[in-house]
This record gives sequence, structure tokens and C-alpha cells, in this order.
Amino acid sequence: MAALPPTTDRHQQIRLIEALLFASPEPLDEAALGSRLPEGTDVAGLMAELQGLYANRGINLVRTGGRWWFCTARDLAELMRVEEEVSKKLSRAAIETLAMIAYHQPVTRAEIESIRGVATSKGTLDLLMEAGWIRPGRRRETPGRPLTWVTTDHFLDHFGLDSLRDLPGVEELRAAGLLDSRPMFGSLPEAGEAGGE
Amino acid sequence: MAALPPTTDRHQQIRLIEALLFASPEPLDEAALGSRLPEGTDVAGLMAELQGLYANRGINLVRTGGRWWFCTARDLAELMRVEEEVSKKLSRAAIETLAMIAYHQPVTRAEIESIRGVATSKGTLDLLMEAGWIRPGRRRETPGRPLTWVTTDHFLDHFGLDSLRDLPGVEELRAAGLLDSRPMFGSLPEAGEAGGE
Amino acid sequence: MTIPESFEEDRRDAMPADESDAAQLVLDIDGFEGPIDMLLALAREQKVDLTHISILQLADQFLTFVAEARRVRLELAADYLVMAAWLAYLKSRLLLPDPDPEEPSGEDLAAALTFQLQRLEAMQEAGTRLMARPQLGREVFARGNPEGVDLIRKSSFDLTLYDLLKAYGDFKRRQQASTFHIAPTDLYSIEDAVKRLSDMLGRMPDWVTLSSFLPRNWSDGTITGRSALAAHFLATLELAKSGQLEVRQEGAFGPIYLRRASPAS
Repeated sequence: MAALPPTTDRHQQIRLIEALLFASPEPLDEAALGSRLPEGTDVAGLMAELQGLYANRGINLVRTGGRWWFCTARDLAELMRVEEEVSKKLSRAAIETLAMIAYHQPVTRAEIESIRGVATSKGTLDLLMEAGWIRPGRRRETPGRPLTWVTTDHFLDHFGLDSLRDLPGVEELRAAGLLDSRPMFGSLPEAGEAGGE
Repeated sequence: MAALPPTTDRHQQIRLIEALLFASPEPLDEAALGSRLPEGTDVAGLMAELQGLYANRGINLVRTGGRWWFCTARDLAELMRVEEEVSKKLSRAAIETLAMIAYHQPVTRAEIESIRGVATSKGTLDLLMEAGWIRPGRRRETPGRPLTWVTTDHFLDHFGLDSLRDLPGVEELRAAGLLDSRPMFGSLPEAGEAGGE
Repeated sequence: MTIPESFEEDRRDAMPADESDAAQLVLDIDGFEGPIDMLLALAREQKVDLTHISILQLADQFLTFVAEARRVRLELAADYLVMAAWLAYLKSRLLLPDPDPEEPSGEDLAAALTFQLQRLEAMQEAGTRLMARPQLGREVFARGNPEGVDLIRKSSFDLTLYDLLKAYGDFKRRQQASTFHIAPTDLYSIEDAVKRLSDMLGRMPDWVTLSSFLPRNWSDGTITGRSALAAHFLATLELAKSGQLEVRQEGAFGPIYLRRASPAS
């Protein structure tokens, strides 16, 4: 049956957004959604309404990294949980390194090592990058122009964070001065070459 | 948050079915859904209720071949049909050629061939150009005035790089574990290291 | 420690079993991610807020551990030895009056260490909290079978930065492998250098720079060139030790001069 042009009607607009997000293999931002609707459509308003419709459902509409997607409700986690294969378990070193990059970004490898007090074993950054959680950022404009590392949008998606401001406890840590990645004193021992390998 | 054991409550049961169908890569039959719910649950009744909830939405719950799945509403098909592009995988040769151009630009085809040690097919450069990642640069002022190749702004966008300077150098690739050289020689600095610039 | 040992990736060789407490502590080293992590674990044992821990007690515990490790001949990573040396210095600064107002005081150093511990603890907790969040593909799921709608104008090629860097890394590695295939045979041996120097010294009674002894084409800064320089330098020391040669250098990094040892001196 030929439907009314759905873009003229608010209910149809919401249905279209619903279908687009449902069919899309990756999260979509409001600009991408807006491009399918008449110019001037209040996309943000439509999203808020749609999010409300799904608030109590088994599927929720969420926004991470500024992009929208459907995912299963958090509170069903226990029932949905899939046991990870052993090989997928992250080492403590990898988790710590990921936290350093997430909270201190952009951060250089040397800074990570000075905070952890141990050399980063080969393969840790490789692993995190392969998981799609980190990527190289801009070079630091300091001697040696070291590469910095930052987290990706996929990192936000994976951990269900709207933005980096939503990292657990990030404001408290910042207020306590604990997100200062500079070495405190030149005299503190640096991570040695021999460590951690 | 700790949810009520969802299997005891009708609303929670519906939510669980919703999430299971959403996350499943293929349609599920009532037996499969029932196995996640207490024995004796009226799965058919739950399905009918859930189907009703989605009847007017942009996503519908449908049953084909005795199995249930969510799909986008039929009447939106016209609007959903977009130039469907299949995501193609690049050949190893193409990826390597792109890497050569990224790291050694501006670089001529002959130079790429001499670095890689194999001939580069014209199709490879065409493909990379079609993807919008490379473009012809200036001609080299040497006999034959060969064309050089450089990367485009779209290349930077695609890979989330601010500038070409943000490409990791050889030492940084090694440090990240992307270049695991054999241990015996790993510590010897390379003679005449190009530094990847 | 809140995280079980099974998460460790940087396991060191297992230590031979021993009944003593020291061996127990030594065995535990497997559970630590370097000296700061170990200090943090020791600090937690004091069961007070990190800002109130006794740095002196902490330093003593760590130094005792290193001493014990040495006693049972455990090979410690250099990081631990560097930390031990620094803690010994910190201890002396805390116990003795500050000799030099130019240097940071013992209290400043202790504060820096406390900060370092707090910062690492914060990141360890952050990591734990992060991993405790519902994760995509584990507790939260995206659509299992998206039909796919190509909305965003983007390249249809499926290539990530990781793929690109990996390709370049693989290529570089192959290139290195072929370079190194022949490289080892070109390295200059010390034996050859000793023989060469001994032969030439007889003809050079006056001061000559070491570099002028290097064979032609071997002083070009390549690995083989540097191996020749290193071999000749070691050969120089060897010959000086056996009294056949005298060595002189005006200052650090300055040219090194040699001459045949005169029987008189």
C-alpha cells in the first residue's frame, strides 16, 4: 500500500527514525537522521519523544558519543549476559592502561608509564586498538613530538557513555587533582626499560 | 540496578522477549523463547501482546515459518531504500599500497613498486582514488616527469587523523606492538632508519 | 588487591618454593604491576587513607622486601632496584636535616610519592569501575541482525586505521627481516679488532685517534660501522689492560687517542 509521505507527519517522522535506527548497523547522529527529514525538523525533540516511548521497554534508545542507537535494557543485563570466552578477558595491565587513556587523554605512552610506574608491555596498546577502543591522537608539541592516545566513539558505545564527561567519577578525580599526568618530581623514579616485559 | 527477577512478572517477561528477539541474529521460535521463561508461561499470549504493542510503530513484530523477529515496517520500505552499498574489503595489496602512499608521499608508482618489491596494478591506484583516499600530486621533475601520489583530506577524515603528522612513526608502531620484530635484533636500531616520514 | 591474579599478563618466572616468609613475599611479586603497584599494596596494608600512611614504614617494608629478594637470589626487574635506591634516598632525607636548600625536602619527596600512589590507585579503581559497567556484547546488545541502511556519506570500504597501520607494520617487519638476514655476518668481532690494532700499533708510536684506526667503509654510522667502532674500542681497553697500549681522552665524548705503550712509562 502506498503510504502518506511520512515526513510531513510527526508520528510518521518518529516511525521513520525508529526504523532507520533499528536497521542501521551503527549509531547515527542527529545530522544523519535529519537529512532524511524535511529541513528544519526538530530532530532533538523527536528523539526525546522516542526515547520516552522506549524508556520502560526491553529495548532502550540511548545516545553515546553524540550518536543514537537502540540497545537492550541495562537492567536485563543479568538475564542477557553471555559468558566471555577466556581469551577475551583483559589483563590487569590492559584495563589499567585503558583507564589511563580514558581519564587522562590525550596521553602519551611515557605519561602512562610514569603513572603506572612500569613499562607498557608490547601488545597492550595493540590489543586496545584492535578492540577499537583507542586510537592515536595528535602529537604533543613538546621535544620529540610524542604521539598521544585517545579513546574512540566505539569506546563510548561499548561502555554506554554519552561522553567522556560521563566516565565514572571523572569529576571527583579531576577536582582532587588526580588527573594530572605530569610527573610530580624529576627525582621520582621513572619506569625503567627493563620493567614489565 | 538490581531488577526484580523478570521471569515472575508479565511486564518483565515481555521486556525480556523484546530484548532477546532484538539481540538475536536470527528469528526465534516460541520454544527457544520459552526456555528463558518459567515453565508453563503462556508464550503465545505474550507474543500476541507484544505484537500489538508494535503494531503501529516503525518496527513491527512478525512471525514467519513459526519463528518471531522484528523488522522495519513495510510501509516505510520506500523511505528506507537507500542506495545500498555493500561494504567491500580491500585487498592486502591495496592496503599496503595505501600505507606506502600515506607514509612516503609524494611518491611515484615506480617508487611504490621498488619499495614493495612487486608491481602495482593500475587497478589498485584506481580503486584507492575511487575511495577518495588518494589523488595525483605534482609531477616529479625527473626524466619522464612521473606523476606522484598523495593522500586526500578525506583520507584524514576517514581515519580520524588531524594531520599526516599524526601517523605513528616506525618506532611508535614498534612500541605499540604492531611491528614485533624478532627479539634478537629488536634492540638494534635499524641502519639508515627512515623514521617513517 | 581487588583483582585476582589470573588477570596478570606480565608473569615472571615462578620462584622455587621455600618455607620462609621472605619466599612468600617473593612469590607474591607475580601479582604486582611494577614497584609503584607493590608500594600501593603495601600502603593499603596500613589500613589508613593514603594521605595518612607512614612513608617511612612503607620505605622500610619495600627495602626489606628487596633485601630479602636479593638474599634468596631472586632476579628483580631494574624498576624495583631503582625504586629501592630512591626510597633509601627519601628515607635519608626524611631522617636527616636537609643539607641543601636547593633540593626538594624530604616532605616534598614524600608528598610526591603519596601523590603517585593516589594517582595509580585512582586509575586502578577507575579501571575496575569501567569494566563493571554493562558492556556491549556482554550485558547490553545492539541489534542482532541489522538490515543496514547507508545513510552517512562515507566510503564503502571497510578499512580501519588499525588495518592500515598493521599493514605498514607488517611490511616494515618483512623488510627488516630481509635486511637482518645478512647483517649478522657483517658485524665486526673483537678478536678481529684486537688483531688489527696490535698489527697497526707497532707502526704508530705517537697519539692517534681511535677513529682513524677504523677500517675504510666501516665508519658510516650503520650497524656494521658501529660494530667496528665498538669492537675497536673494546680491543683498545683489552690492549691497555695488558699494557700494550696507552689511552687518553680530554673529556666526555671527546676523541679517544691511543699510542703504543712506551716501555719507560
